[in-house]
Order: sequence, then C-alpha cells, then structure tokens
Amino acid sequence: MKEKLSSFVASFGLPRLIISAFLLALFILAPIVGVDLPMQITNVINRFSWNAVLVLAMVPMVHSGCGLNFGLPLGIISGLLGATLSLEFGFTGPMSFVMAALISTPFALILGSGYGWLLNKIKGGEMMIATYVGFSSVSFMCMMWLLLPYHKADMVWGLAGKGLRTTISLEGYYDKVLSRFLQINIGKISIPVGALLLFALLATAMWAFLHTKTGTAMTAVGSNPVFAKAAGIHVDRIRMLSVVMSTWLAAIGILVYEQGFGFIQLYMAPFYMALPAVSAILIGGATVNKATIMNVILGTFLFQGIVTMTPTVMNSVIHTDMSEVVRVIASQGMILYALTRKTEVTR
Amino acid sequence: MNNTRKWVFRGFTLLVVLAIGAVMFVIGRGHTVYIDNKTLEYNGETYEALQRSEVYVGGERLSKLAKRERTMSTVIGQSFEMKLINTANKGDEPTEVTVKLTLPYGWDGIVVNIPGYLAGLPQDAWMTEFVSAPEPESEEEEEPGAFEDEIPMGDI
Amino acid sequence: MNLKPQGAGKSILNILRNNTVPIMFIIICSICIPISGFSPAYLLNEILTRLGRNAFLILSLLIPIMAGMGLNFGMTLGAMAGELALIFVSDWQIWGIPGVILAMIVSVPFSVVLGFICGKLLNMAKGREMITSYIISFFINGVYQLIVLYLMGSLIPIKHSSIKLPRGYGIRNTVSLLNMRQCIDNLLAIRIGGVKIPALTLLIIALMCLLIVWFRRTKLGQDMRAVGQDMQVARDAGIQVERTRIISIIISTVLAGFGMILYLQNIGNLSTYSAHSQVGMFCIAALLVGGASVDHASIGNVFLGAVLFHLMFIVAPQAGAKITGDSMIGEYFRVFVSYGVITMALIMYEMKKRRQKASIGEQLALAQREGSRHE
Amino acid sequence: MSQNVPLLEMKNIRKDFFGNQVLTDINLTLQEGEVLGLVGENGAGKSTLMKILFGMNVIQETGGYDGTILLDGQPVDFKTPFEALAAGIGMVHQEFSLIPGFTATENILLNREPKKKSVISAVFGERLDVLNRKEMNRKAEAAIDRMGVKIDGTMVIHDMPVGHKQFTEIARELSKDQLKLLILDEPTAVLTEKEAEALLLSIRSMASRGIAVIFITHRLQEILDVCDKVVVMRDGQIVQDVPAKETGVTEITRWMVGRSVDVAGKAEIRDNPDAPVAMSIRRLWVDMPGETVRDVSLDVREGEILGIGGLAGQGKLGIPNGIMGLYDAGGEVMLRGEKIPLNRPRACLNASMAFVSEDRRGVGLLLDETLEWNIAFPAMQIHDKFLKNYLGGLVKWRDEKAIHDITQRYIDDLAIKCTSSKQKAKELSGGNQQKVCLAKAFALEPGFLFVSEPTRGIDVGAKALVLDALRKFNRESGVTIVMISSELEELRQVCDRIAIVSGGRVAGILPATKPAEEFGLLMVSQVK
Repeated sequence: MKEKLSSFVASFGLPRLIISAFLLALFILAPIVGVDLPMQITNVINRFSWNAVLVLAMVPMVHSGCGLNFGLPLGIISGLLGATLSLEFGFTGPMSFVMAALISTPFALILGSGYGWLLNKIKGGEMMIATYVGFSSVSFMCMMWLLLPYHKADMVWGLAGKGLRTTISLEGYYDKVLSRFLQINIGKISIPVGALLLFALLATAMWAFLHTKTGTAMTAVGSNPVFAKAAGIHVDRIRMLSVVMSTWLAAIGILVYEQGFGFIQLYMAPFYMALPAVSAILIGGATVNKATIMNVILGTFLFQGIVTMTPTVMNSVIHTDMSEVVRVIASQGMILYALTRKTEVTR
Repeated sequence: MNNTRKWVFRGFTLLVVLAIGAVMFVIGRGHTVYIDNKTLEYNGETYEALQRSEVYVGGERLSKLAKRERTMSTVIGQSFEMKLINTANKGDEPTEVTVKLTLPYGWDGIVVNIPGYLAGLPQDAWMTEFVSAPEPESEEEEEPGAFEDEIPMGDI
Repeated sequence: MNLKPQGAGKSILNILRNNTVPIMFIIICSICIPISGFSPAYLLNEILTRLGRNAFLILSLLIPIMAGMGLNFGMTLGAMAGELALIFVSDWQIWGIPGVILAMIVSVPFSVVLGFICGKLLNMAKGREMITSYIISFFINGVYQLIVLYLMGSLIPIKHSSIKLPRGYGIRNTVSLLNMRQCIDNLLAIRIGGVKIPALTLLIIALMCLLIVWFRRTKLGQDMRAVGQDMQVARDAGIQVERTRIISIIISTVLAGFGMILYLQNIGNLSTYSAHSQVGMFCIAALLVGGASVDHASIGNVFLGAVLFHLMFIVAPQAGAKITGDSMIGEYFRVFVSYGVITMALIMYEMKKRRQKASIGEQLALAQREGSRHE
Repeated sequence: MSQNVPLLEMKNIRKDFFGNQVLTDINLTLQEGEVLGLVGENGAGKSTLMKILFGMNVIQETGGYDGTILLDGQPVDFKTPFEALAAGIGMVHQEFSLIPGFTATENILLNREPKKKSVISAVFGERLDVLNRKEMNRKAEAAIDRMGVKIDGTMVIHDMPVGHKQFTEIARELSKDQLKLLILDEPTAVLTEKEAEALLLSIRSMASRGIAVIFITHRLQEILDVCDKVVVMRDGQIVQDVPAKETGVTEITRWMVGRSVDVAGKAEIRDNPDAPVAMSIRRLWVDMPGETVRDVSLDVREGEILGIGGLAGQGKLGIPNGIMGLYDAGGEVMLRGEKIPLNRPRACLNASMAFVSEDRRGVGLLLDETLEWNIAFPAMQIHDKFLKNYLGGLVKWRDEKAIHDITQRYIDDLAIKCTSSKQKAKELSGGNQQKVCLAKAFALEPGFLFVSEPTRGIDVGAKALVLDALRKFNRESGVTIVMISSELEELRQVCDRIAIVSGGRVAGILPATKPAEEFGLLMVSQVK
C-alpha cells in the first residue's frame, strides 16, 4: 500500500499533488469561512473559459518536441493586431469578434512561420529563445501601437488623436459575446456556454488532428525526432506546422480572453502572459514533451481555481491577501519542477 | 593542507568579518539630533529660552534659532560636536560655546535642550529621546505586490 | 571556437560577425547622440555615474559564463539578498559607509544560501541552465515577497515604523537609503569641469577586476574553465563537476549582492518590490552589447558593454522624442533593444553550435576530392 | 629489473554481463618494461579485460568480476579508475579525453597542476591556490620529452591535428610520476603513418625506461614491430600468448578469427555473378561520428544477401546510415537504374528501401509509444497505409483497427513477447525490441532492405530467430538485403557475399564460403 502510494506520488508529481490538495482545501474551507461558494464557482468557470484556449495553444509545440511555448506573446500579438484592426475597420457586436479572428489569422500564420523557421535553426535551445522572442516582439509592438496609423476615437489617446490606449474597452464590440451566448444560469451559478463551446470545438479539433496522419507524425517527431527522420518525416516542416498552430491558437486565445475580460490590453500587457499558461498545463500533468487535452482542461481548472479562490478564502481566514505570493510560488515552482526533472531532461 | 589548520584559519577569518561587522554596528550607528531652544522646567525651576542661538555643526551654520525653535542634524557614531553662538537676552554680547556630547547608542532621535545644557543640569534633564508622533491614519500606502504587472521598463 | 580564418577577407568578415552587436550599438549611438542634443560633459558625467553604479553587477555575471553555465539570470537572487541586507541595516540605523560595509557582510549568508539552492537546481537541469535560472529568479522573487511583505515585522523583528507598512508588518514600497546615498561615490570624488568622477567606486570596481583576473589563474578558476568546456572530461580527470558549478553560482550570487548594494547606495532609495526585477535583464543586455556571448565573456566586454548600453539608454528617449514627437517611443525603443540584444545573442550562440557541426561534412568531401587528385 | 615478481599478474579472471559470459579464465603476466600486444576481434573481450584492470565503473555496476589481479605481487581490486591511477596504471582511451579550449600543457596536467600557496587559499581552501605556470610548463615539457615525440605545449587542443591530440593524451599519462603500466587502446587508429611510427618509437623508449605497455591495435604489423609478446583473444578467452618474434601476421589473423568448428555454409549460399545489379554505390562519403565512410564503391546484386563486415570504427555502419539520409553524405547511389538523392530519408523510403538501424533506442523505436505505433508508423507515413480517408482524402484518419491487426500479425509471426500490442516499446527486452524494428521494416514491404547490427545486444535464442526471419524474408519475398554486422560468423551464416570495410573504404568482397582467415586479413589490412 505504501509502495503504491509512493509510486502514485512519483508519477503524479509531488507539487501537482500539493496544488490539487490546496485547491481542494480551499473549496472545503470556502463555505466554512463564509465565502459565497456559488459565486466563486461561477468565477472559476468563467476564468476557465477565458484562459483555456491560451493553455491549449501549448499543446502542438509540446507534441512536436519544441518544448513549452514561452513565445506565446507572439501569437497574442497576432490576436491583438486582429482585434484592433477589426475595431478600426468599424465592425461592431459579434461581427467584430469574427472579423478579429479572421484578420489575426494571416498575422498568426506569418509570424508563426517566421518563429517556426527560427526555432528550427536553434534546436535544443528553444525555450530560452522563445522567451526572448516573445519579449522582444512585445517591446517592438509597444512602439508600433504608438506609431501605427490608428484613428478610431475610442481606441486612441483623446488628446493626441493618435497612438493606441493601453486598455481599450470592448463595450459595444465583442465584450462577453461568447460568454453570453447560450448562457445558462442555475441558481447563482452562471455558465458561459458559448465560450466553453468554442474551447470544446478547438479542443476537439486538436484531439482529432492528433489522430490524423500528420498529427501522428507530430507526436512521433516530439517523441523521437531521429526515428521520425528515419521514417521519412520532414521534421522541420512538422515542427514549423506545430509552431504555426500554437501561434494561431494563442491569437484566438487572447481574443477569447478579451471577450471575457471586456478589454483589450496593449503595450506591456502580453509580456508575461506565457507564464500562467505554461504553469497551467504543467499543473494539469503535462511534461516538457508530453501533453494531452486532458492536461489542458485539468490544468486550467486547477490554476484558475487557485487564482480565484485564494484571495477570497485567504482573506477571510487570515485577513491578508497573500494570493499573489501563493500564485507566484505555486506556478513558478511548478515550471521549475518540470524543468529540473531528470527524466524530462533527456529525450 | 592540514585540515585543522584550515579550519582554524577559517574560524579566524569568520571572527574578523564578524568583528568588522560589530565595529560597523558601533561606528555606523546613525542618530538624528534635535537641538531645541525652548524653556525647560526642571525640578520646579524654569530655565528660560535664549533670545537667539546660532548652531554650527562641522564648521557650517546649521540654523539660527529664535525662542521655541528647533533644528536637527544627523550624525554617524556616538560623538556629537557642535558650536553654539548664544545671545541670552536681547542686546547681550554673544557667547561662544562648544558642545561635545556622547549620544546614547539605543536612541535614534535625541533631543538636546540648549538652556538646560547651558545651565549645567544633569544629562537626563536636557537630553531626551525623540519619540515621533504616531503616524496619521490618513497616510495610505498602496498594498505593494507587483508581479506580472510589473513591467520591466524604466531606467537602471 | 571558430575555424581558423582562411584569408584576410574572411578574417575581416569574421571580426565583423563576431562583433555584430557592439558595432550595431556604435552605429545606433552615433546616430542618436547628435539628435538627442546632449552635451558631451553631460553624457560623460552620466556614463561615469552609471558605470560606477552598474559595472560591479555586470562583473558578477562573468564567473558562471566561465563555468559554462551561460548567462546567469539568477543574479537577481543576489540582488534580492543585497536588498534584504539593506532593509535590515536601515532598520538598525547604520548609516554611511559603515552601513554599506555592514550590508555587504549581512548579504553574504543570504547570497550563499540562495546561490546554493540555485546551483543545486541548475545541476538538475544541465543543458537548460538559462531558462531554469530565469524561472528560479521568478520563483525566489515569490519567496522574497513572502518574506518581505508578510514575515518582516511579524516574524522577523523590524523596529522602525518608517520602513514598515501602516498595517504593522511588511515593508513599504520604498525604503529610504538617504543616509548612505552616494557615500562611497562622494568620498574621494574628483571633479574636473562639470564632470564628477566617483574615484572610490571606480577603484572598488578596478579591485574587483583584479580579483577576477587573479581568480582565473587559481586552481578553482582553471577547474571552472575545464568544467565549462567539457564536463565529462573534467569529471574523468577527477574534478568535482557539480560542486564546482555550485561554487561558481554562489560566487556570482554573492558578487551580485555586493553589486546591488553599491547600486542602491548610488540611487539612494530602495524600491522594495521591484528594484531587483530589472537588474538581471539590463546587466545581461549590457554584457552582451559589449560583445560577450553565452560561452565567452571578458572584463573588456563588461566595460565596453556598460558604456555603449548606457549611452544608448541615455540618448534613446530624447532622440526618439525628437524624431517622432513622442517621448514614450524612445523608452520603448530602449526596452526593445535590450531584449533584442539578448535574443540576438542567444540565437547566434545556438546557430554557431550548429554551424560547427555542419562543417565536418564539407571537410570530408574535400578530403575525398583531394585524395582523388593525388591518385 | 627483477624478473621474479612480475609487474602485473592476472589470474583466472572471469566476467559475465547478466549471465552472458564475456571473459573466461584469463591468465596474463607482464614484466616491468615489457610491451604486450593485445589483439582480437571486436567483442573478443579485450576492452572488458582492460576495463577490469583499470577499475572502470561499468564493471562494478554490472556485478564486478572473479579472479585476482596482482600488481608488484600485491593483490589489488580497483573500484574506480582513480584508484588504478594512484597505483600507477595509466590508460589512453580511444575517445579523446581533452578539454578543447586548453593548451596541451594544461591538458597534460589537468587537475594535477602544480600550485602556489597564498593567504587566501589558507582560508578558503587549496582550490584558491594560484597555478604555478612555470612549473606546469616544466613538467609538461618533461613529459613530452619522455614521450620522445615533439609537440607544442602552448598549442590549444582544438587547433591541433588529431595525432597531436593523441600524443597529448599519452604525455598526460607519462607526466604521472607513479606510472608503471600504460594501456594504449588503439592509439594508432587516428594517426598518420608518420605519427604512428613516432608513436611506436616512443613506446619502445618508454619500455626502456621500465614502463610496461599494453598495446591494443588492429594493425598487426605494428604489434610485430614493437611488442615483446602477443596475446590473442577470442570469445572471451586467451587463445595464444607467444613472443612476438616467433609469429607472423597470417598466423595471428588465423588465431583471431579461427573457429574450431567452421559453422559457415550451414544454409545454402548463392553466389550468382550474373544477377543484375540492384544498387550501385559510387564514391560515397558519410560524416557519421566514429564511423566515417571515406570512399566506398560497391555493387549489390538483385536478390542476394550482402554482408558488410569490418572492425568497429572502420565505417561499415556509416554506409547504410549515409545512404538512408540519417547522416551527411555525398557521392552517388543508384537503385535499379534510378538515382537516389542523398540526405533525404523520404526519397529513399519512397524508392521502396527500408532500414533497420543499429541504434534501436535512439533511431529505431519510439520508446514512449505503443508497439502499434512503432510498427505501423513508417508504413502509414510513406504508403498511406492504415488510414481512413474522409472528405475526399482531405482528412486522413488513423485506422486503429488496421494498425492493431498488422501489429498482431507481426507479434505472432516474429514471436514478439509482449503483454499486448498496446505495450510501450521501452518495456520490451532487447531481442523483442529488435523484432519490433524488423516488423517495422517488413510492414513497409520494401524492395531493398538495409539491416544494421541486427543481433547486437540480444540473447542467443533471439539472435537465431532474427537471423532466420531475415533469411526467410529474403528467400521467400526475393527482397535484396544488405546486412551490416561486426560478427563475422553471423555474416558467414546468413549472407551470400561479404564485403569487408576498413578505414572507411572497401577492403574486398568475398563469397561467404571463403575461410575466415581471408576475411580476417581484409579486416586488418590498410586500404589506401
């Protein structure tokens, strides 16, 4: 029995276990300390629906052996370009969301292929370079947001008449278009069915893709690139495809996030967006070179659960908001754990 | 190398470093000295404030104190020296006094009462610890906690 | 570790290729300086101040590079240790140079512990030291916040309310270091024209350089170079590889702690929760601007990099504002350049590794051709 | 020089790797200043014996050894190479163990540098002693002098020609004052003729200073030139121990390869000179580390099994790996009149070639995936097998059932021992993994098959099964097979013709019926 337990701990990972137990404790504690549980559950589900697609964007690159996509901001930038252009062109309501997705797609394809080309040149050093590609592109876009000729009055700075604002409200555009679509209210709990449906759709598509010939090749490339090469797979091409997919999903992911959040955040906002997504999928049980859709769902739920529940519950228990610290230690600790595990270092 | 010898050397070095630290503790202790020209009541007697007192610290004039005025100076270490040019009453000839004080280590802020000192009272009469008034509640400081929002910009 | 240059043309090309980044920076600076309209005296003054402020921090990066552990993004740990020490010292009300010295002494145990943890973790992640040290810095940042924001004043005694949050525990957003502000810079400072030369600070930095030169000639330095180049060979020769790597990180962390204290005594106040967050990135960028790479860095790189990088830093906002009419452009530009430089350096390092592998095949084909000519 | 107590005496050394006997009853003596030439085929047990003597970790990890080793009459049992070094045994390995950015001097004295003490080192430990460069130069210079070959001590290793790297290693051993016995493992393999001569001279001069040398090489003439006695090993036993003066190259070769019972020719051998050429290889070079192919030209006949043999490191493995595009290659390869582009694995596979790699775990298998994936994957990717087409071929869906069926078929055919077709490949034993690799190739239904080291690291029973499967595949389906193996006997059992590769070139092609000595001579020949 003891052996079984320790082998379970070993396979599941101690940090993961601690995080799950911690979340469970939060849920149990919540009603005891008088926190509005239905409201918290609504929050968790909502935040899940905002973030799940961004976490899903991790999957293709992990599968093709490119490691964790710390370069997520690049995809986010494609999404932001789509979003701002869609607004600039005067689309409103749900249409603006569709157009944002459409417009961001070519950007994602172009940036993603460039990024993929680069990652093929530097195999073995992907994660560090991805991080810094993300950083440089975000800081480059900071200049662009100021310089690009946007004119729409509710996006640019009022005084100067040019240069995009740091946050742009989506009211009248696609604020909550997905969340409100088919929204179900059970008692105090409300479920954003539309957003969940979109995630389900994308996740199913990803699952299906991994069952096709190309998807199989992608998994093989990640599992053993030399094997794949010997089996006649163009390893670089498959890796490129995975990077483009990841970038595009990140673009869609940020749009979904924005519709839930209600604002477009520009400039330095995308800077650290990769880290929560990375730690979420790791908390969900993924490793540096293996990830499933189940990891995405579980990970996003656990991560967002902690993010939403900790502040309120902790506040009620010890009257201090330690949530930030808890979140940072938990999420960075998780990434650190994944990076330092011996079995995950060598392929 | 001989192992014990090595550890002796190490222990000795550690001691030296600790000693340096201890010395720094003593010689680096900073104090704020508040110099008052206020009327002092001590044991039922009253010592009148001076008409005017000019305070020099380190050769530079710190302030010219009228009655009921206060000035302050910072000092590193426990010995404090200042020069006072006092005018007790209007029209009097100014007198020069050099004041050498040894400050108590534990006090951050120290109030020195000039009239009391000049009258040659015991030290506890004219030297008191400065206790800052409790801070007004209105002073609000944002809860710090900057993580991901903290944008790596700015200067270095 | 390039192949030997085969001709004059190639060697010039090689020099250019190996120094792309410094050359690029010289060009950027030479364009921006006239546009910004700063006077040479002002620039010189600023450069000297910033050199005195940052050079020590940048020097702390050299030793892990020597040990083959790449750019130590974990130097932030040292910065945090330095900050912890400064918080204590300012609570103890130790001022001036004694305060600085005491802070350095106090920072050492913190640095050693953090450096040891960092080194241990990096030994578990060989081959991906940089991303790991980067994440470690985030993780330890979390721990630092926990200590400073919640434990200080509640568990760890902090006496003075001037540095405590009004709620009674936790440290304020800024801790004033007014009482030790520039105490080292001003001592022995030399003023020529409008330019202030912080002689003592520069002297300390020079001593540090000598120390590094000396260190390279010690047995430990030699071991680190060996470990950095080939861990397996070093291990076969009986060098304790893991221990050596940990020591290199500890030294780097301790030096970064000292560097941070020097840096903050110049600034004069401590942004408790953010001062350290940028330090690593800027120092690494500066070092790379000086022409260092992931596997090679010299003291010359440190100073060239510090000068060029800070020159760019000073003139970019002004030049940007003059060109585009928006002051933010320049600020974003310099952030972009900092990240861009690191990105470029990382890419060039990885590509160089691959280029070396590719050249073997060419040599074989060449040998065959030459062989057939002789037949 | 006392002849009574030999410097080294090995008595009844036995060693097995997991029940697989690799050394039986080795007895060996070596006098001070004596040069011993140790020869034998790959796998004869030479390196295992040396590993035991040198205390390499792998011996301890696999359960140690039996027997006793006496050094100067004292029994010794080295647990680590460092203990062996301390006792005065030095070893120069085949792979260089040098720091590329260091000078020769720094490498010679690596981790044994002379130092100067200082106040700081008294506190922080002796690792902070400053290196004594002057003394280092002197010591290195002395070691180089002792070797008798001049190399530049200030030269950085990565700027050196290969030969000088080898000499640097030797000088490192010589710089150790306690050195009594030096083991040289194929030191001349990477040297030019001139350098090799210099090395032989320096071996003699070492011997004259009283250092005993164990010299392992495949160049037999060198043995005869420099050694006092020759020890020949075969199948984990010493078959001959004679003074070098009393023997010759042919005789040694016969001892090396000779079998008491010649088992070759068991199956029918077909040598059909009129068969059309299936594949012609011209001027092939391959950059495969450790198995460099320099210049190979070779014709493979339709329907035959061609064996490629040769000693390790001579380039036989590079041939299939280069042709199949796994390593950088150049030259010309024609398959049935059509040119095969190099460096493109896909083109080879499309031309109905298949390859079973010698590196099962690295290249041959997806260790973390199921057997189904492993067996079906290449066929799925190359020939679009095991796929269901939807939307007019736009979506190619994995047909799990077809995959399961084909896997099950091969599990039955090749008797692969596994819990199910869904078992992970890494959980299988070596022999069964090899069968999976074969199944993977068979599933491609190739017209031309490369099989590289099919029996490496698998037990006897599995060996026979694998070889039978190959032979059956050739005889029944008429598929041309090129089989690369280090084991000559195995090649002679299965193949029709055997090509021997030496020094990255083909030394000769003989029918498998020829006696083993002839192959042996080709193996040790120097192809220019």
